[in-house]
Amino acid sequence: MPQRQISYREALAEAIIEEMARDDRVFLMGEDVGVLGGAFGATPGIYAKFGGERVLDTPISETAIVGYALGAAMAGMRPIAEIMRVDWMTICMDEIVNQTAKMRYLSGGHPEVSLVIRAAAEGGIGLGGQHSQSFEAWFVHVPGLKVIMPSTPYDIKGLMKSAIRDPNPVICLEPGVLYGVSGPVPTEEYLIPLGEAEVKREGKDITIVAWGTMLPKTLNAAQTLAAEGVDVEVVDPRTLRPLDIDTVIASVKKTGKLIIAHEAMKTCGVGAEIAALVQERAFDHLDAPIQRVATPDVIIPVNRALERVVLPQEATIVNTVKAVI
Amino acid sequence: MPQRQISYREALAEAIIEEMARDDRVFLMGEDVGVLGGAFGATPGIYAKFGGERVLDTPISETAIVGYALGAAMAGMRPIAEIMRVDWMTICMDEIVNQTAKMRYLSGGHPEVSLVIRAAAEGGIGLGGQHSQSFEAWFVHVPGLKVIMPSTPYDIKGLMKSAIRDPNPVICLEPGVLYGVSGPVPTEEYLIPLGEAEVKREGKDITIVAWGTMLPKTLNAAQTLAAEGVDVEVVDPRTLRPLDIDTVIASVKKTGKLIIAHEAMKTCGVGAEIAALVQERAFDHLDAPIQRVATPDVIIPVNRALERVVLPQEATIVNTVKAVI
Amino acid sequence: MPLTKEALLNMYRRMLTIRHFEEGITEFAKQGLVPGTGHVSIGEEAVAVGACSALADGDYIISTHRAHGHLLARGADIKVILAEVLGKATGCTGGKGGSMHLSDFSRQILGTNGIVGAGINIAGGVGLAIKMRQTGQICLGFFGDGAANRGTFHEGLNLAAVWKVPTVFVCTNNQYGLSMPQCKACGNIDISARASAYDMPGYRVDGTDVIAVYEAVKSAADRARKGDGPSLIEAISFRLRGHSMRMDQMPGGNVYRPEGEIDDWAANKDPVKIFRAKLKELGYLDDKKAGQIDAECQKLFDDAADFARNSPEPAPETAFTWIYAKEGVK
Amino acid sequence: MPLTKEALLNMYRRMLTIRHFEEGITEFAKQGLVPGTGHVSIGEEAVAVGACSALADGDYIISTHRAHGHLLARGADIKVILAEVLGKATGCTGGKGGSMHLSDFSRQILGTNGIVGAGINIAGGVGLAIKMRQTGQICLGFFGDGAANRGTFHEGLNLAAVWKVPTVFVCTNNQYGLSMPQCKACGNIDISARASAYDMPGYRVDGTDVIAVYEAVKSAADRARKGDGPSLIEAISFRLRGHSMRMDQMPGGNVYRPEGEIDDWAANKDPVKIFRAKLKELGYLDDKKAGQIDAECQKLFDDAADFARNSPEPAPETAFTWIYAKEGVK
Ligand SMILES: Cc1ncc(C[n+]2csc(CCOP(=O)(O)OP(=O)(O)O)c2C)c(N)n1
Ligand SMILES: Cc1ncc(C[n+]2csc(CCOP(=O)(O)OP(=O)(O)O)c2C)c(N)n1
Ligand SMILES: [Mg+2]
Ligand SMILES: [Mg+2]
Repeated sequence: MPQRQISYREALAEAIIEEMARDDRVFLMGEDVGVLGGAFGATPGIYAKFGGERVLDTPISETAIVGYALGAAMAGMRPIAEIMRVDWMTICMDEIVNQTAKMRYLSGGHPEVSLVIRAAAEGGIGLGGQHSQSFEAWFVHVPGLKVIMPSTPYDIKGLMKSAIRDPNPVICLEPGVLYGVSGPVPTEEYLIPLGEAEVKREGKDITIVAWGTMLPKTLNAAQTLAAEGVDVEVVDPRTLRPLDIDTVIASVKKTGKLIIAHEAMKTCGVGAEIAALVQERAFDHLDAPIQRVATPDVIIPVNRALERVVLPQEATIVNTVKAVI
Repeated sequence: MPQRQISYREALAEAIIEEMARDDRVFLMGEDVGVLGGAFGATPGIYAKFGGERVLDTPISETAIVGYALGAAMAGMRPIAEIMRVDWMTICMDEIVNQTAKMRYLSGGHPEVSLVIRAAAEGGIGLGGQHSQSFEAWFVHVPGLKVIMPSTPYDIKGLMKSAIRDPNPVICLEPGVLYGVSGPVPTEEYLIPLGEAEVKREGKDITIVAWGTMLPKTLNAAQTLAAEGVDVEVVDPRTLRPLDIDTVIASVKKTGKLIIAHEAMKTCGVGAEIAALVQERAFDHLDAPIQRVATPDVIIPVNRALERVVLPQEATIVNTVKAVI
Repeated sequence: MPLTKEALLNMYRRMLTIRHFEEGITEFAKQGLVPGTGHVSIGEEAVAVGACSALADGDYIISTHRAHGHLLARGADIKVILAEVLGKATGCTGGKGGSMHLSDFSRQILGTNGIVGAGINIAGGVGLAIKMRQTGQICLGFFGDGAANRGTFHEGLNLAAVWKVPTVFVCTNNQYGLSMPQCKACGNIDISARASAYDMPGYRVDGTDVIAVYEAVKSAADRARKGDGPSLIEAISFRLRGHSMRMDQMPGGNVYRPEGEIDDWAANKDPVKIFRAKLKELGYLDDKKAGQIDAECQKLFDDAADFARNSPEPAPETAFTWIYAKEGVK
Repeated sequence: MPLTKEALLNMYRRMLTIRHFEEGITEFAKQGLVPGTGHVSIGEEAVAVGACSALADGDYIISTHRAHGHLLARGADIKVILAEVLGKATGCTGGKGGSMHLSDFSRQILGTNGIVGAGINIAGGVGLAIKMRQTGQICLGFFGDGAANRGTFHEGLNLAAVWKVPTVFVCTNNQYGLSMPQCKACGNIDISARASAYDMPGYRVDGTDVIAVYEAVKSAADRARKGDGPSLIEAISFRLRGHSMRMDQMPGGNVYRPEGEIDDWAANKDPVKIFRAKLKELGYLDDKKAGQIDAECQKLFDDAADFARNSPEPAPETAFTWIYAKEGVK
């Protein structure tokens, strides 16, 4: 396939534009998604293309954003609702968890509750404790939701298109620091099915499962380690619910060792779930305890040096691998 | 110590009454906490004792309940805020997670943010999908919070008193079905420190960590199993953050086998965290994969028979133990 | 255009059907046949029937935890609703949602809610879809006086006004949110007056007068259908029972109500009695006819009760269905 | 009691100090010295200074993400605030909170917030504590026009009215919530009018007129202190810069503003210019004195800048402190 290098945000916008062109039930709503193209510029060019009829700026009313998206979905539309940052999904957890996730079930299986709720996630941008969080574990805990967290332009485009077409509510968490990062994306249309992990790097010595900002850091660490003779396999789940645990387990059966790397707080992060599943299903294949690389349980500081102290870095991964090997 | 049999709700109310008498900064607020004594009758007698000046009925405004409690705490009070059910803590997650949990940190370490946010949790009462949940894993994921989930009259009284005196925000989740269950409680004052697990039953063959509604079910299962010659050790963490993992690990080192039982959804529940920690720290002591007994990832139905199908029962525990042994 | 005799008598029938239904399930609850709980709307039937009578076929409704009346007023199948309240396989969610989760998608009844105030935004969103799809429908969103103090009321009504969605917001002010008297729950008890904060028309009507409710909702619905945007209607009514069937049975479950209030209200504020008197005054009803209608409505319930009670329990494996829709590109 | 010449000149000094501070940090931001971002209030100084001048020592304030002005108007140490904006160890949170988390507990400035609208309930809660402790203080809660569309506005103001807490709610209506013009964000742009929904006094004042703001807040504060409950004040003002320092530098970061608007507002709505002219009219200021004051205020900033820039970076281990207070029974 012919490819180009485009940024994460361009790939995301392309996905939305293609799906809006394909299906007139699809529309975009949220704070500042209109002429500004998102507060983080995450969705450029969509408003220019479709105008205010299908790109709806909202007031600062997070419960209304999700509640309206849900109502619209129940009456046949397919909204993409942007909550600017996952940090303020805290405001509309009822709408997400008690309403959207459960609506089909509580309506006797009738409606398709087909909507996407997107938000920027994770830190690394010096915005501090209320603007740097990652709550994927909360959503993975909720039956009725699907959760994707793509880390490359290729993945966000293919997964966003699938998410928009999915008949279920999908939460899409986008690592804010990666919006500007470019990567290869085919010019032709493609979809990536929800629920399929990808082995982003093959290796035989140890498996690292990583997503979000930790994926590029892990790939870098793998290169550093390769130079030292350690051959790391990197698995990117891409979708966190439903989780493709089989791919992880297949990898662990090969390498015998597992590290999980995520930027969310360590305690009760998704890393714990993966560790629990793997020890359950591949107990006899594990040569060493599963380790987690994650943010220790702190609040993210604004000062950039302190922020680097708390967020796991490439070196954290390298050191953890060395300790396990 | 002289003991009496009193119910969970009586023990809870006693704790609050004693602390309100002891410290006039302590007060109770929430929906229907006044003359009704709580929608689930969880706090009887408090209004009669202290009246409307210190037992404040609120409108149906969950964000205001927690936000006001926080503001009052910052200005020197020690509120106990009731959110009727943990299911609608979804409405005030910003107030809990971004505000209350982080306020001391984001204020340069100045204020003591000493407040308790209480709610009924878990199912078993036929109230269905929006009234039967348990989100302890969400709160355990949040630095700045402490989380308790006491399952006996003795524990709720001693832990609630400590929670009220703690200079940090404490989330207290109360298993709704246990409000009416009685147990021994000393007449004299006592405190239970936050962060201490209790071995509720000693045994040598297998460890089960259980809390909430699963604690009594596990104790029953242990008795059933004892009759069949399996000697189960039951550990009740009581506090989930900070978690007393040392007590769990000590037990696992003795028994070599671990099951974690909770009513919350299995995926990304606190059971995953415990499994991840134990395999990390007691890898060589585990004779079998750690198993989790939890609600499979579903929405809780109203129909009582269906509810029993999805919520883990005594038999689920017995069968899981047999499979592991 | 004044309502015809036939229309009025049909409204009366609906009110009475609701009354019999809710008195019937109250008995069932006492017998332990209702899983969990349920919230009857005895005393509020005029709001349900007045509002729903003002809708056209194809219009949507979104309702609350206190919804039996709304469903029956909107023409949902009494058998299916009763079966659901009893948690049976033949209920609208196969016994999985119960009394707080009633719906009938074939009649655009998009569901009720266990979370107070959550339906307000959803009703706004249904209005948004209608507007985007230009289908000429409207959506009616019910909620209570208690719900009006939730943030969702503010966010939902404001956005409805901004986007001029065809949603009519109907607040049943039954004077209580659980144990909280409305007058202690808000700074200004006139909820309809809040509409001006959104530059939206607000009306306060006597919620014991089914015709008054009908007329207010009708004009708001007309306005919405014309594309002139949402309205807020507050219908003052009276909860003649306890908050829920569970609490009504609990000792102390009604401790917050002033002595004699329920009796007093039942004597003076009962919308069924009031409407019956009105119909007699109009010469549309006499004792005989009233008796006939009463028997008809009672029979509707009794037949439904036979159906529901004889319906099977849901099969265990149904506990695991409907969580996700099957994937597949549409 | 009209404000004395001295008081007015002090208010002018404060406004000018804020202006220099925010112009200064804008430069620092361009140089990459500000971690993350920061929201300047250039054009809104009259609201900060008018409101804070109406407070007594010991009164509390709670503020927003756009808070430098509130802090400086309330007498916080400019050095500490600037150090915080630069993320230094000497800042009020040791560089961990940055521009969105400023506080001075010695002056009852209980903090600012990165979550729009979250401070409203907190300010109400501070009022509740004051009322329960009968300390005679009041609390002033700032928020923006955008925040006024959040549910917390509704829940927070309603409860304040119900409990008659001594909190004065001050809405700085700077016409925008990020890229959203206020007129497109709500059904009725008159935010002060919403006060009637809670039976609370509401005032709309010219937010470029520091004396008008002072007077409105003063009377609301007096009322609150007397135990008569909360008020809502909307101060119409103008954001003369981009939403944040980050967005001001971004290409397209101001695309949503009509051409010429910023220049036009800067020419006609600048509260510092307006107040300077007023003081001259009153004969309290001439060009020479104005120049002196300007230099004084600039020097305040320059000294603070020396302090802040020479302050140490926070030590790495401080990343882990303040998450929990030590236990211990008090
Ligand atoms: C968000 C939320 N808070 C609290 C409750 C508990 N609750 C159920 S019904 C109710 C009272 C609702 O009052 P109102 O809106 O006036 O409706 P009514 O019950 O009077 O019909 C309360 C507090 C809930 N279900 N959801
Ligand atoms: C709950 C929430 N939603 C969105 C944001 C992103 N955001 C930060 S400031 C802002 C605009 C706030 O507008 P307003 O309240 O008028 O204050 P102003 O910025 O004009 O001072 C937005 C949308 C946020 N921080 N919090
Ligand atoms: Mg009510
Ligand atoms: Mg603004």
